Amino acid sequence: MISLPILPILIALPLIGLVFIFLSSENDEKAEQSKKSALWTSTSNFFLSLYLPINFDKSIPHFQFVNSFSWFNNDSLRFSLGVDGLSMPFIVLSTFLILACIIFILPQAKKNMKMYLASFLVLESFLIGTFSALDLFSFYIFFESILIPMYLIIGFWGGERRVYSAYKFFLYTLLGSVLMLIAIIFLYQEFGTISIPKLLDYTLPFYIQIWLWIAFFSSFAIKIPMWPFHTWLPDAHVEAPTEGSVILAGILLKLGGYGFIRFNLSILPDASIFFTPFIYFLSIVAIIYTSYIALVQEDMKKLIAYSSVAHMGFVTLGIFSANIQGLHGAIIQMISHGIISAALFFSIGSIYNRYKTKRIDFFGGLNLKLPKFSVVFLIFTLGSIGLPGTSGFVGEYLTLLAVYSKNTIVAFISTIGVILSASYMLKLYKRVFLGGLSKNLDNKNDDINIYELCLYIVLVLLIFIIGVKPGLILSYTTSSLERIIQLYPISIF
Amino acid sequence: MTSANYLILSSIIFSIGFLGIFINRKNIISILMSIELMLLATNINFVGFSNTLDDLFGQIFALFVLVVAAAEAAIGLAILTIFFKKSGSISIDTINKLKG
Amino acid sequence: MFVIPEIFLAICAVVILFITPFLKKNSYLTISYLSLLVILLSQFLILKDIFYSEIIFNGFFIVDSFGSFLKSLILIGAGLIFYFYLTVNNPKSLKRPEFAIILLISIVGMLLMISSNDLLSLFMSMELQSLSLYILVSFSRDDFTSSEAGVKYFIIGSLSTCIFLFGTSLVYGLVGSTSFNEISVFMSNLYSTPTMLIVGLIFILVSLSLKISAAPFHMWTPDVYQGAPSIITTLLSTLPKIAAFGVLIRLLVYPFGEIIVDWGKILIILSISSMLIGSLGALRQTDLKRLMAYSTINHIGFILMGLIPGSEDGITSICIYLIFYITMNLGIFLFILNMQRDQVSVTSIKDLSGLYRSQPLTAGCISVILFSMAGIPPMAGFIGKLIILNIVIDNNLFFLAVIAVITSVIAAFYYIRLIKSIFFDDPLEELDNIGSDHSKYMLCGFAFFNLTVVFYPQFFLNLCASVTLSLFAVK
Amino acid sequence: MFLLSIFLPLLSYFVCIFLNKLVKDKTLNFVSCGLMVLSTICSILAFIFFYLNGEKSLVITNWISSGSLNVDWSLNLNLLTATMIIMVNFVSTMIHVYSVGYMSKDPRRIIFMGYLGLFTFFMLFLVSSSNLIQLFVGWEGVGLTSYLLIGFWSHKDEANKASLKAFVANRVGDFGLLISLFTIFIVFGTININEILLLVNSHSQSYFNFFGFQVHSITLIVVTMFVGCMGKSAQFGLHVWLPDAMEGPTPVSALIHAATMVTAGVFLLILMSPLIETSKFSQNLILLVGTITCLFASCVAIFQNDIKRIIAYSTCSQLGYMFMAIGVSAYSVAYFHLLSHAFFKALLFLGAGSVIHSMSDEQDIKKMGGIYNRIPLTYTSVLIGSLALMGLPFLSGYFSKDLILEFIYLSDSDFKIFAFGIGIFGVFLTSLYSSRLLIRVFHGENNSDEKVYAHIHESPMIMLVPVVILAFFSIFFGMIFHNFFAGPSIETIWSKFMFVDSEIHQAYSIGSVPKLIKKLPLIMIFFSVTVVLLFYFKFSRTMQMLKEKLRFFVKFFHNKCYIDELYEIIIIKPSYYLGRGFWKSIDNDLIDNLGPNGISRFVSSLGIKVSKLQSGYLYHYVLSVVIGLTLFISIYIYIF
Amino acid sequence: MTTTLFYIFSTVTILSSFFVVFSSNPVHSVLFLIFSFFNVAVIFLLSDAEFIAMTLVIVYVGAVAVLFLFVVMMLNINEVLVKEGFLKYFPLGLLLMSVFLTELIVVFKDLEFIRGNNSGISISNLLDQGQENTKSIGLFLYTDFFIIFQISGYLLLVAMIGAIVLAYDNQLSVKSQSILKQKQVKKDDIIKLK
Repeated sequence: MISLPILPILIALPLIGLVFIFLSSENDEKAEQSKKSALWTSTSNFFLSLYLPINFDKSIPHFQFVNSFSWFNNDSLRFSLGVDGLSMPFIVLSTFLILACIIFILPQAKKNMKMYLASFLVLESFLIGTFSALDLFSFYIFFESILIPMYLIIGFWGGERRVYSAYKFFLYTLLGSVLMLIAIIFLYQEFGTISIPKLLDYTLPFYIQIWLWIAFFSSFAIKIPMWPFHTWLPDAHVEAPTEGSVILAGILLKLGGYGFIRFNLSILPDASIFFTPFIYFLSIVAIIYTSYIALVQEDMKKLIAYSSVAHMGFVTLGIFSANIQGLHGAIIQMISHGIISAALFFSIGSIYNRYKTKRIDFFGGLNLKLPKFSVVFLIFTLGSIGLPGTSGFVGEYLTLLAVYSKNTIVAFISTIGVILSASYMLKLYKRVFLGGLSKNLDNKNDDINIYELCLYIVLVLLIFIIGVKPGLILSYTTSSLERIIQLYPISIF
Repeated sequence: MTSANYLILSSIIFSIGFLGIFINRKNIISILMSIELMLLATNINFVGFSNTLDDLFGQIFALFVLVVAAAEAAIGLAILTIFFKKSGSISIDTINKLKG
Repeated sequence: MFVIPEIFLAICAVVILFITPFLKKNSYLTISYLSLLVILLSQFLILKDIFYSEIIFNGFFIVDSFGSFLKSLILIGAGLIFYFYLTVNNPKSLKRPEFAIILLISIVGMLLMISSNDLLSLFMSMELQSLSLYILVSFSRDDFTSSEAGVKYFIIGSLSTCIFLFGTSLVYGLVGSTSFNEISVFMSNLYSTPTMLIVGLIFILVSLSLKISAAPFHMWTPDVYQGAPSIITTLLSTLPKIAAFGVLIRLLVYPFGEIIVDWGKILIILSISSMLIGSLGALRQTDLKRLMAYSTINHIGFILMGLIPGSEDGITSICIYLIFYITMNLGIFLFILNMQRDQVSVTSIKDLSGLYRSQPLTAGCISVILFSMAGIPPMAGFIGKLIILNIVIDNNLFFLAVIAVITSVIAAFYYIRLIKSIFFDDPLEELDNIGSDHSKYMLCGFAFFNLTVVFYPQFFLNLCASVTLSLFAVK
Repeated sequence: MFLLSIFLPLLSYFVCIFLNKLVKDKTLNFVSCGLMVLSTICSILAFIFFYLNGEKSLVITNWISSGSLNVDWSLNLNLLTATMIIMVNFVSTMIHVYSVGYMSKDPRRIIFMGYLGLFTFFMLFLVSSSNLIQLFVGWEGVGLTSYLLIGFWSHKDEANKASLKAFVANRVGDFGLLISLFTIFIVFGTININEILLLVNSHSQSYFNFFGFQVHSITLIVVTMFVGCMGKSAQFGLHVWLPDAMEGPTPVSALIHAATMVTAGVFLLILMSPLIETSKFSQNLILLVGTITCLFASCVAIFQNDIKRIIAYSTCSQLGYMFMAIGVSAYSVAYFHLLSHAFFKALLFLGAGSVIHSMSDEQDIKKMGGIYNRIPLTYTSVLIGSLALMGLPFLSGYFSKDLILEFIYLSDSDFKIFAFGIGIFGVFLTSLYSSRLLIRVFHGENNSDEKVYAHIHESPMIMLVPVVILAFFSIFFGMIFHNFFAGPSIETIWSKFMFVDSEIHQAYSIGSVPKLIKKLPLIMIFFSVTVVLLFYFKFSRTMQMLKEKLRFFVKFFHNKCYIDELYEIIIIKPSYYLGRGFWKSIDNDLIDNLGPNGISRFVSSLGIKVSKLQSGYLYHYVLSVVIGLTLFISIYIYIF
Repeated sequence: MTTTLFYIFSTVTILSSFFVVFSSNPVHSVLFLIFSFFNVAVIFLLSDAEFIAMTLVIVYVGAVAVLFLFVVMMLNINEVLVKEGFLKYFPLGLLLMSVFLTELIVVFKDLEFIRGNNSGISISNLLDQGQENTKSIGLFLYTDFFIIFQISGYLLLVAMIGAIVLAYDNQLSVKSQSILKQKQVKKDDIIKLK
């Protein structure tokens, strides 16, 4: 097999697209030319990223497609890229969602469209970099760089309180991750290497692990986000433009879960065991508490944002139950949430584009106006609830099963979240789509356009495909995860 | 005379000079004079050490300090003059347009 | 033969001074071009012998690659500042030939500072530099704030001189000499460190802290930065810091290297307080130049951390950080120099509002540099911080690292506040477009540098590592 | 063949959804009904096929494979599932056909047909799945379609509320079922039904650490599973959704909320009967809950005025009977009642639907009356259904319900006397409300508007045909098949698929039930019918008086024992308060104010302080230098 | 004898420098400054540093102090009353300074000098060679200290240029009335609300 430097290409390609966007001289709000180049770039990047699953060797738990560049002058500081079963699905998810965002942008007009498209392409590059980084420093660099385009997206194209939200998002996540930086440097000092695969072979004394664990936790817990570090999320979501919310919920939150598996669980297993009850506690609170909050939300995006916190609670539960079902569940849950929440945010974006509001009580009986759309939205809602057959179920089931095998109380309480999620999501659906037509709406029929339809159909298909055949993803991850679990000491929790 | 004598003398003068700078509420010129006092204190030190160490270097150093002191006084007074031209006062309390 | 750059520069300054009366119209431009030329030539002279090392003039001065490196850095900075001076629209009061000459002399002072190998020569060159800077700060006579800044700068500077001299006299009294070599020999023969020596060192350190504006000796900085003419603020925030750091490093590492335990602790206090003050003080500022002063204090605190271990790696990291620091600062100040509305300079943060609408390219460049200052990867500022933190953690100073990163988050707040103004706020009255293409290209250049350093940090690392080697070779 | 019988309804769904508006409605109606007929035929063929080739399990593809958890998409064909599939397919076909007529005026009728198909598919999927997780898919799927169909008339707020309520109540049950599934996997290491049943004996004494207590694992499994079944089968406590679900179109009520979905809980317990047998505690629990439901639902049914609600509560109580049967290990009998109930209850609903249809969508029985001669066929069918429900001899209800009562009598359960007593009383109540319904609707004086009255007409043929067919089955099903479900011979038939307590069957067949006991239900029926007839036709004034006297009781039962209100007060309202409290007080006030906002406020106040330090006065600056210098020296002298 | 003289002159120096700081009239301050310079010059003489003593008198008393006086007179600075702030800060400042001083004295008191290596320029050796103080200074100033001497010259040049650049101004140096300007002044230019 000719080894194509696929990962560098994936990272560089959006940046090349960026050049094309900046070369075009148009300044209007439509910026058709730029849209075209963004579309081409993201499409080709998506299809290129499919190279990964096609050529991936599922039996190897180690990293594949490794590319390494000298960075600082010594050999221990190399800039290397590669994927294993854990990161590969996320890369494909990222390219896919960025493409979806670009498609969603196509019919719209926005101020500074060029910049907007450019931000997404930059974001794509950074996201792929984060997931494929094989050394601590480049991971950190990519991880942090994401803040820049995201800050601009929220702050520039956001809603009314966008500046506050952008600040909150930026500083909160920055604060968390700088502590991680210290931990990363410490790891480097301790072992003289920054290569993540090499770090797996070392073990640290317990008391050091504890501190490092806290440092990594501070970063990922804010990113994912866990209770009580979640308050930036509703604000950021509400104020961000649709596509921003999609990326935020679809991929950025997953960075937290990814980091938990990659660092906390793999490199610091003893501390992870020590902190497992703590994580369980926070996750339970996240699931129950945010579900209750979601129940009384008046803003659609805020509701989905809170539900994201709850869903991510399942992810952390799955991760720290540290058995194969838990990890599988966490990954499926993350991917599924990536698709479903993205889909929901797209849908809310569709609504917002039409009626310029996201307030729930503004609407009512929308299914009379947007019949097709209401069906699609219902499917997304059901996916979010975790109806069996959709992707959400597999994740929830596996994580809860894993936790149940470790701790029945935790599983029992968090399963209540299943009931609550149904309540708030269906209540949302009821209030927005069902009932008599709200007097705020006229009778004009403006059902979804072709772009949206294509996008939603693909998303719906994905939800069902993953729900019916999660093995498509799980088979890639199994060997990598088993390796992590083998290294993990037996836990009593 | 031991070097401790010189040192204590110079420290006292140095402290008085220092005190003069920050306790002074009158004008900038007295601050400049306080600085001259401080420079004088260091000179006492240098000459004193030169004496006790039986080393000429201290005296030479003191000489250069004198040169610098003179140059500084010149520049300082020049700056003072233009400040006075601008503000019409050299009271210390008027120098607070830049703050915060 | 090997102080040729300084001597050359000094002589040229005098020569240019004598040419001045014979020029008539726009003489300041001619003089500036001449100065730029001189600087380029001396840069060449330095680069010629960058790896040469010798002690000269009876031990008063030393030529080594560490010094040469910092000197060439200063000269590059000086060249750029001259270039700015030539390209931007300066206020009338600065359009005088003496300006360039005094600037040149101050640079001579800085170069001499770096090569000093004796407290006496250090004192003299420091005075040369400070005196010229006093003049430059109060140079803008049309401006009230300029003279106020001049007074403040002068008094604090003289105080610093006094403190330095007092410390030096104590050291002299104890060692019997002020030569670095002598001090070093003296230190190595000691069984226990005399208290007076430490006190003397503390005095010297405080004086140098006043020069680099490390908290709590920073108080003059915001006022002077704000009051001084922008071009001088540019100068103040970059070149004297390099020179002072050069001195600090040479002094602490070479003669006082033996008592690292004692000065290390002082440096820790200095750096923590600088980082805190630098990040907190800027939060409520409304003037861009003043904000940059606090930003400088914050950066200084960060740089000081690299000196605490006193190791070769630490000095290397400082050198790298200094490179990035001056590029960032020069970039920002280039923009501040060009911030004008109806031909009148403005420096309020409010004036940045909506800059993106009117000048997208400039806004982009500025925000790249600001992100870099905030230490957000992948910009150069991050690489610098990474390297320094690496050193800090290597020496198990975790609390320091934690404080450093937390303060840098606080600092990030005001940087992104600027970016917020640039991008998200609605424009007030629009600023003038950046007049000259030169400035625009330069700004792009700075932004590009900050953006791409992440790809070739090894270049800087190798460079700085090789120059710091000389510092320890003497030992 | 087998696959076809399950997936044809799904095909019908896709056809209806995707070809809606593209193809003529008539064609689509025809196609979907045709597909259902085809599916029924296939299922019958598959049943026969089963008899020829024995048990069969079809693995379609792997679903979840994670560590030791291996779940396939696979279908199980055996006698139990095959019969159930036939029943479901058959009833569904009937209702499809009926719906063509019933929904003919509705603009979204094709979508309705599609949903029916989807529902049928999920139900079949539930029935035929070979592992519990797949069963859960069907389980939730039917819940979903139920949700969709209850809320089919989405412009009605009541319907939307009801559908939401149904879904959430079902979710509460699912919560139990999920816990049960987890426990099963942990205890048995598999979730394949056949494998579990094989392993029951080896785990009958195992204990499981639940909440730190050692709990008999199978008891835990069964109890939590029963919670799931309570939700789906609307047992007391989680029954609240079922009456409200009557907001949906009547065919839906017939199909989902009478014949098929609600019996899924019973079906699941029958499927897992060997498990239940090992846990006495859970058996008693099931018996008690069934009994209470039976009593409660019948009581409430008497005081309802909505024709469909009455039938809904009746369904509730009949499901209670089924659970009672399960509680006394008479699984085959429960299954028998399940099937026969499916026919007559579907019949009742369709009949009621026909009435509603002819009464211009009027559902209140107080506004009906005396219309038996206007719609004779409907009347006859409702009559047959009601009589079957009461358990009049030789109708199917007679066989199945009496069997249950007799088996309760024969069992050795701790609560058998209580259960039996209530069961008998339930029969009395059943006939009471059934006859009340019949009289109120068809006899007496007409209370409706003249317009409506003038408009009363027999339903179209397409609606009547299924009704007639179902009526036929309601009459003869019990008579024909009762020997398959009780008696000594059944062990050979059923023991492979469910637990059969051969002793009781033996006892039953040798006639150890006293004659009086056997006759008791019948006596109760006659008694109650007499009471009703008397009250309505002779002593109607006494009844009024009684009503006045017992106003409180009437009101209490009329309002469904205030259980909805209770839930509103103790669960729903607090949830909102809690949510709002969490949001405003904790999230916004506590976390945000202490966390990000608090910190930033603190930092910025520090910033102000630092800025204030910068007074602009030189002497302050010098002071700071002095302080710094002194500090350093003193630190050096005194500390280091 | 010299010790007694040293103490006497030291005391006088301290007192007069105290008055430099605390006398309310700047002219008095300058005069006290001159007085303390004289005293210190005597102390230098006692320490066998005749050249420095003379230079001190010449440079300081002759040039710098006169310059001060000149500026004081030129700027016409009046006596300033002691302000409230003075009293408020005085105790604090005094306390701080006494702490500072005590610390220094603590450090210096029990000082044991460790004489460094004798590579310095011994005065006694020079005296033995017959070199007077002034002569020996000259001897070294133009040889070993050549470069420093050059720099000091350069420094003075800068000071000169600087003083001229700052002080010399053909437009702003003279405070004179401009009637045209006064007429053009608007209200807004003078009254500024801040």
